[in-house]
Amino acid sequence: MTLTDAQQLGYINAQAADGRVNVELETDDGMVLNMGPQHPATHGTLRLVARLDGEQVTSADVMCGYMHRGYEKLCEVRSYPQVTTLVNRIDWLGSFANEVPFILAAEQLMEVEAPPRAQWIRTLLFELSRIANVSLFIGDLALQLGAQTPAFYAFRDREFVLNQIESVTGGRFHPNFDRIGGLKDDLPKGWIAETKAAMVRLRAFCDEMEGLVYGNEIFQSRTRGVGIIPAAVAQSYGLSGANLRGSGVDWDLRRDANVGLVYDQLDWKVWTHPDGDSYSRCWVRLQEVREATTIVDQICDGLPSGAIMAKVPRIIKVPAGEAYIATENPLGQMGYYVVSKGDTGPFRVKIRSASFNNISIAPWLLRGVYVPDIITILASLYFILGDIDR
Amino acid sequence: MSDFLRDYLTVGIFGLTGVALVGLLLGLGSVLRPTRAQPQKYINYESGVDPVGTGWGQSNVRYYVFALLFVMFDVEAVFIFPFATRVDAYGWFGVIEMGIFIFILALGLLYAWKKKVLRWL
Amino acid sequence: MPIPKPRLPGLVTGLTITLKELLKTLFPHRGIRRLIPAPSRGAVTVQYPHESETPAPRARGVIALKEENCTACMLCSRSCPDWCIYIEGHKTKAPPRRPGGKERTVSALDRFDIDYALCMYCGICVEVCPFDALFWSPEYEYSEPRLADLLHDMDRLTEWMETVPDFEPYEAGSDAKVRKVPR
Amino acid sequence: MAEDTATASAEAPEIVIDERREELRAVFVAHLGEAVLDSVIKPGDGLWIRVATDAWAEAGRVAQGKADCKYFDFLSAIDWLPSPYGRYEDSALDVPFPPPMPERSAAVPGYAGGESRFQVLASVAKTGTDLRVLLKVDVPDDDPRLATWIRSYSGAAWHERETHEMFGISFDGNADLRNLYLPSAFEGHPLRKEFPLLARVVKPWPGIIDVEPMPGEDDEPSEGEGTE
Amino acid sequence: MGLVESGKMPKPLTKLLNLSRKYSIWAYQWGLACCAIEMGAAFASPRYDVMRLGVIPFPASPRQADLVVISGTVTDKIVPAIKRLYEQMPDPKYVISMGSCTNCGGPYWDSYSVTKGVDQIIPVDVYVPGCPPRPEALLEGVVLLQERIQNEDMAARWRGEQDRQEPIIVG
Amino acid sequence: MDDLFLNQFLLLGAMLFCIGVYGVLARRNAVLVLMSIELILNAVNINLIAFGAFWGSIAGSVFALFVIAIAAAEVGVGLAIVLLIYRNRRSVALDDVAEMKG
Amino acid sequence: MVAQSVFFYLFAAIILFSAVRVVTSNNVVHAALYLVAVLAAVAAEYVLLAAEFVAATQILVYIGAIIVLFLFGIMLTRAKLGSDQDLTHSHWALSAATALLMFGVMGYALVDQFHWTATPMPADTRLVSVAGSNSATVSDSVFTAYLVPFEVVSVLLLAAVVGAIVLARKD
Amino acid sequence: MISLSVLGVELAYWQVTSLRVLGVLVAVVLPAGAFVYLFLFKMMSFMQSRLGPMEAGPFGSMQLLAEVGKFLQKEDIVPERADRRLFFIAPYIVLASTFLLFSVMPFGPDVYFTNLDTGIFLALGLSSVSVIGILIAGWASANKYSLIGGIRAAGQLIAYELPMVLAVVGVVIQAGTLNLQGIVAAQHQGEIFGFSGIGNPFLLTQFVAFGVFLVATQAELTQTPFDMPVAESEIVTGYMTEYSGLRFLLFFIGEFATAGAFAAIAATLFLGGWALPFVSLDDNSMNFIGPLVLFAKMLMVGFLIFWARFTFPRFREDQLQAFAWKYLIPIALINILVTMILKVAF
Ligand code: SF4
Ligand code: SF4
Ligand code: SF4
Repeated sequence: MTLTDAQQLGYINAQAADGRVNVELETDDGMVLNMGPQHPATHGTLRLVARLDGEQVTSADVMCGYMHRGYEKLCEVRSYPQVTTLVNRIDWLGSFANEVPFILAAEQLMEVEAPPRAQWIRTLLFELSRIANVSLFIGDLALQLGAQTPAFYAFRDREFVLNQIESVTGGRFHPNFDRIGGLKDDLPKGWIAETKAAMVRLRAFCDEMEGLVYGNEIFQSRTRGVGIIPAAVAQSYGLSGANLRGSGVDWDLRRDANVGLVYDQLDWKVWTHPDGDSYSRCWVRLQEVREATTIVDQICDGLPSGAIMAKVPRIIKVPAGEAYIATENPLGQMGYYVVSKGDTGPFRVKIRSASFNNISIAPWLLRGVYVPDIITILASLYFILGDIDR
Repeated sequence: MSDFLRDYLTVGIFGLTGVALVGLLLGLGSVLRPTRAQPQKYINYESGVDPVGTGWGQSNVRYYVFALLFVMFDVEAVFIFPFATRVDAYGWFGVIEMGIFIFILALGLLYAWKKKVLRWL
Repeated sequence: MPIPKPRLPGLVTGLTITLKELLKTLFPHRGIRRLIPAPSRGAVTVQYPHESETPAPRARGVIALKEENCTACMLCSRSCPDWCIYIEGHKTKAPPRRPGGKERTVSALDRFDIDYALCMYCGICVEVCPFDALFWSPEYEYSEPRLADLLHDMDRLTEWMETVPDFEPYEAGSDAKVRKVPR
Repeated sequence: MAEDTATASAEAPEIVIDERREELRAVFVAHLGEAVLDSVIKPGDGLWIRVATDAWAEAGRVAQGKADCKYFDFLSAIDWLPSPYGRYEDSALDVPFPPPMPERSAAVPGYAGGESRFQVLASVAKTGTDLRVLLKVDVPDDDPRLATWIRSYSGAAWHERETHEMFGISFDGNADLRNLYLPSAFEGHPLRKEFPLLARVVKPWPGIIDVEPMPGEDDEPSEGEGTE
Repeated sequence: MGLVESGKMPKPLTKLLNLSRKYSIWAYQWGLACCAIEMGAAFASPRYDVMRLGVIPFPASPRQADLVVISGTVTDKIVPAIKRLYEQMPDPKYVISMGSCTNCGGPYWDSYSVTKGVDQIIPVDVYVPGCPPRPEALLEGVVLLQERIQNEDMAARWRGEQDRQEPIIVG
Repeated sequence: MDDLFLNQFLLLGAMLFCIGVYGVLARRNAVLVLMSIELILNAVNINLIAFGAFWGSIAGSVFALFVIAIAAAEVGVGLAIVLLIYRNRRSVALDDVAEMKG
Repeated sequence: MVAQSVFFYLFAAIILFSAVRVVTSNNVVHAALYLVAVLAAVAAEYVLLAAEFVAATQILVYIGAIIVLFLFGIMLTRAKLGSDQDLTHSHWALSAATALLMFGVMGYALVDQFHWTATPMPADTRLVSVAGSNSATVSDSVFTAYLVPFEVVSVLLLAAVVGAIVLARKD
Repeated sequence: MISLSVLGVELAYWQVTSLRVLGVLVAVVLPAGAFVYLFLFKMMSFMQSRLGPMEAGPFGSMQLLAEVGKFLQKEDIVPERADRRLFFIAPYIVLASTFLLFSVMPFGPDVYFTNLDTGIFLALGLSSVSVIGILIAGWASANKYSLIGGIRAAGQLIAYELPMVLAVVGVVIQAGTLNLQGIVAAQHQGEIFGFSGIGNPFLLTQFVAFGVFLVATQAELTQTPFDMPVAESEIVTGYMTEYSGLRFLLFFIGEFATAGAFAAIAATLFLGGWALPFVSLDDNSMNFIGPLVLFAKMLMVGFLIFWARFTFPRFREDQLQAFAWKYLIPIALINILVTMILKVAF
């Protein structure tokens, strides 16, 4: 691997030069506040450079790419099963949800369909990963705003969901459970009862958060009216998920463009909030967790029996064609544009991840806000670095 | 030396105790702690990139206004405190006098409020 | 800019929630023993070095190798996305499996290494192995101070075999068959 | 929904007429006229439209305004050239490095055709529905550059940056085409097919050595079909 | 020159000092990728509660940190920041490398933008395998680190003779 | 020498006063000039208190309090002016703002 | 009284040294800190003179408030880190001469007027009226003899606030 | 003065003084340690349904020793651009100010360090000194986060110093003295509607002032919800960002020792200090029980402080200032007026 090392050294030096780009940003007026890449507020390694006037941001630039791992390129050299396990790691909090659109796209190209039981379990795990993802968001949001305890509660109650995910898929995070044509395995005995118990815990958690965080006057005054995104702007930046619905756009792919999952057979509701501010985004997310728990309950009750795997060849070769499937993932719309040339692996995979679009609005949104609001806004936009940078 | 001064001497000694404690700990630490220079160790921490610019710019004038209001009320407190110990002695006369005093200063706060300097500038 | 209004309810609710949690943790007992503080029982914490939680049987902790079953077919190694299984083998003759059968040509393993420093715990190798030679074990305690020690050789992989749990039965409504772990 | 697609494409795609998508296509045809070079409809699933290179900006405007697809989904590109490295594991043993580039003509475009090696692909959607248009455009081979879309969709800015970084396609009118992901001194455009993944070239594929033939059926009956 | 560095410390005292370092490990909180969430779970989930072991996840600045858990994918772009972070921590400092990505690239071993192992840039004390390692695996790593600290010979450490993997190139 | 003398305090006050005067005259930085004025005011206060103690009168203390109050007001306004100057000229050097005096 | 003398000279030395540094220091923030030293030592001198209330006021208002005001002022006007040669006029010698001359005149007048031996301080300088504490005595005095100045002070402070707000506000 | 006459021995002045120095060390370090261990480690953990330090000593009781031992061995980094001298001085100022605060605290009828007439007034003055240390620390680090943190901290400390001062006035009016012993006595001897059994802890009559004082204390200690100056999600650790090793530990000790000091002041002003109801003030036994009583009351106040800290999110800087100026200060002023009027009327 000597070659790459040489390459790396090159990058490192170049990066040092990049660091110095900062200096150009320094002007006589105002100061430049740099947050990240090592900054607790940025969920890891986002970098935010804000030029300040006092504590007001005059312009902000978001620099990402610190977590860029070259997914789209790697997908081109991997086979379909290998890609499935790789894409787990894009939105690492709701991993299972990452697999689904890719598998669905591949299934569409192969013209196979998963048996009903597999579809139901997929939907079930999809919603579980939504809960795992968004419940952590709530804790993290509170943490960003200075409240420590909710984060601990979030981690505590999230464990119940992770346990369930792990006991069926074998991975707390990265299930690699979806297969073209179905699922890897069926549910273990007793799992459904445990899941329903976990959902009760989660609903209690939502109530707790409502009391501890959302109902808190300090929290409200920090989030209400901060970072307002009008619906039109949200659309033209391609925001999705709660960020879009928090701006009052009533669009949810689970309801409006459901492919391969069983949402159309369930009874649930899409939440929107007209305000478009940070609070409404967070509020919508909380409601979605609640809704997800009821969806899970319904699926647990109505799970059909049968096989979980359709007939597919051992060596998977996907016929040539193009397919684009997007699903409503915890973070927003996630889509895979899969181009196949009839090979064991995809020819090109374009990963449309939600956070990339969601965060691209940040420079627009951060103009004119105050330093503490940067935190609120970034936290309420809710991004995951892997989902931005891929 | 009078008791009075001794009391204050104690205050002084306590201040020195604080300083001595710090000194002692730092002294002890200097015996124990290592020093290992590394190229980037002494660069200012700025989220992992090179520090930008000289380190600060003009912070908000707002803080100054707050500081100013603070000074004003602090001075007020200086007069209120001795008065407070003697409220009984002055009776209604004192209450009215102090009421006026507080009222006038409250006007300053009110002015600041109305001028909206209590918000972000 | 909304001024924070000191309305009490929200703040007070928050305080009661945390207080309740505090009391729940501190005094988990019911009834007469209520007043005895026992945080170790009240907290959800699993005190790791002394006790540890049991991961789900399916948990992907470490890959165990059943050496006898492996035919060095290289399938796992070839489908591993991380290229982290290193296998070498040679052909040898083995006694017939069933008495009276003919002698077979089998591959004996010379080397079977999995580099856990590189492995992404995807399970593809376990899945593709046609001979039931690889199994997941939920063990996770094998941190090392040296990177090279994370390359587990055949012996270590075989040792993990002891920790492989049985497969669980399935939930009602499933028509999948429970497999068995060869021991 | 899934059944719909499956049956539709499995049997006779031309019989199922997807009226909503037909209408949507009609809007584009009406406003872009000749510039709509080709289009494909997968009933119940998708609409692909390929527009002429110089009508790209206009296509964006039509999509945003006339077609009422206000929602910007993504914008990216495709390099239709087959990779010179093949699929590494198949050819890992002795590929010369760097391998010869495949012929330019080896680039076979996908839906809605195309003449160039690179195609830019953008998706816009109509909120509240499952209607989505995938717009494709050829990018000139010699000078990969296109008009920007940021006037129609603000969100396109970052996507164009990404495309520029990954494919080396420039966008006129987008002033900010700095690298988004990679250090600014990074050389090459990773998503072009000729970009090598060096680690794969350097590291020997462990599956290559001493390949054992698949076991005979009589020898190992317990194989079963795939994994469960 | 501190006494400890020069190795002039009496034995029992060294033991005591090691003990105090063992039980007070302030861990810098910085997550890189998925593993960061498991690190977060180890640090912040009541079920694991790393504070029990004396690992205090308070500091947000490397200046107060003793331990950094590099958890997640190390990309070439972040490498300078990691190096700087490490160097800005005051000695004695420890590094735990968590997860396959950090150990040597993991799932992205062939990527053009990922560094193949953090040990190429900073010395690592404990490697925790997994993708992601479960929180208890990280706890095990911490316990292992504590054992090492307990038996550490500081003087040797300063002379650079300790059994500590200095950056190597992983093939 | 066992006793404290009034003169000790007065001379101390005088010295402090003169140092303050020097500061006012010699410093270019407006903030520093304000600080020097504080020195002068403190010198005055020392005198006031010393006289008060000498004559056994509380008036010295009371006046010192008033002086402190006035000093606070003076610094407040003074610094506000300095900030204003700074905002307009990006400098607090006094000869740069000489025209202010005129 | 010996101790008092010792302390007097100690504090006087601090005052004078720090005061000189205030007017000569090349760093504005250092100057402000020296000013703190001056103020604290002056407060100590007040204590020696038994004016404890004024001493406490000195700490509360001067050190706690006015210095903070100064520091804000300094930081808002972007003082440079490190020394700054520009802080003193080039004609500082002239100023020094003036100040020295002034001191000569004053010193002569003082020594002339208040002969050392003729003006020892009273043995107990505590001023305590009926109420039994220095603060109460101050209060009594304010609320009888100095009522008008007291109210005027409030008006003065009001004026200062209004003025400063008008000046400091961005328009 | 002879605060040790309880023991029945006459001690030379230097002996008394050294005892006092020891006493203040205990008074500073013990509450600081207790606060860190009990509240920061244990209570926080329990509130979050976990355990907190457990391995170092039984129930992690040796954790603090380990911390100190560890910090002693940590390298001491001074950033190259920092103003070295000021960088060094800042922790001294902060810690010295804390020690000074304790000098006026009474712990029993004869157990006190000093018995000053200006007691509480001086204490308030001294408490404001630490602002300078913080500002200096922020400035000298030459780090942006530090500077912003320092300025924010200073802005906040002065904004909440006022409500605190003004809240105390109510107590002073009721007690009629600035002397802390006097205030304790006044509470002990006071009566509620003629009932003098439990005295009159000013908590009952000055509950408004107590509320204001508590909120202000919270802010003075930069605890959540007023921890904007050290908001780690924005400005890392504020003015402490560049401090490493021991110097950081000193700030840390300072923070919690100051919490102890303020808790002690609050306990003395509003909860009756070291005095116990039904026990005579002059009872010699109070010299031994008194400190414990005060400590218990401090823990109560500390509990309130940290309870809020672990529950709430933080205010934004402007909200925090507005809260002080628009609510707390007017309330405190009105409280003063009302107290004054009631005092004169009855
Ligand atoms: S689990 Fe995945 S990465 Fe690990 S050895 Fe098996 S196939 Fe390779
Ligand atoms: S696939 Fe199974 S049998 Fe084949 S080499 Fe791997 S472990 Fe052995
Ligand atoms: S090792 Fe696995 S879980 Fe950890 S960061 Fe890498 S991909 Fe994510």
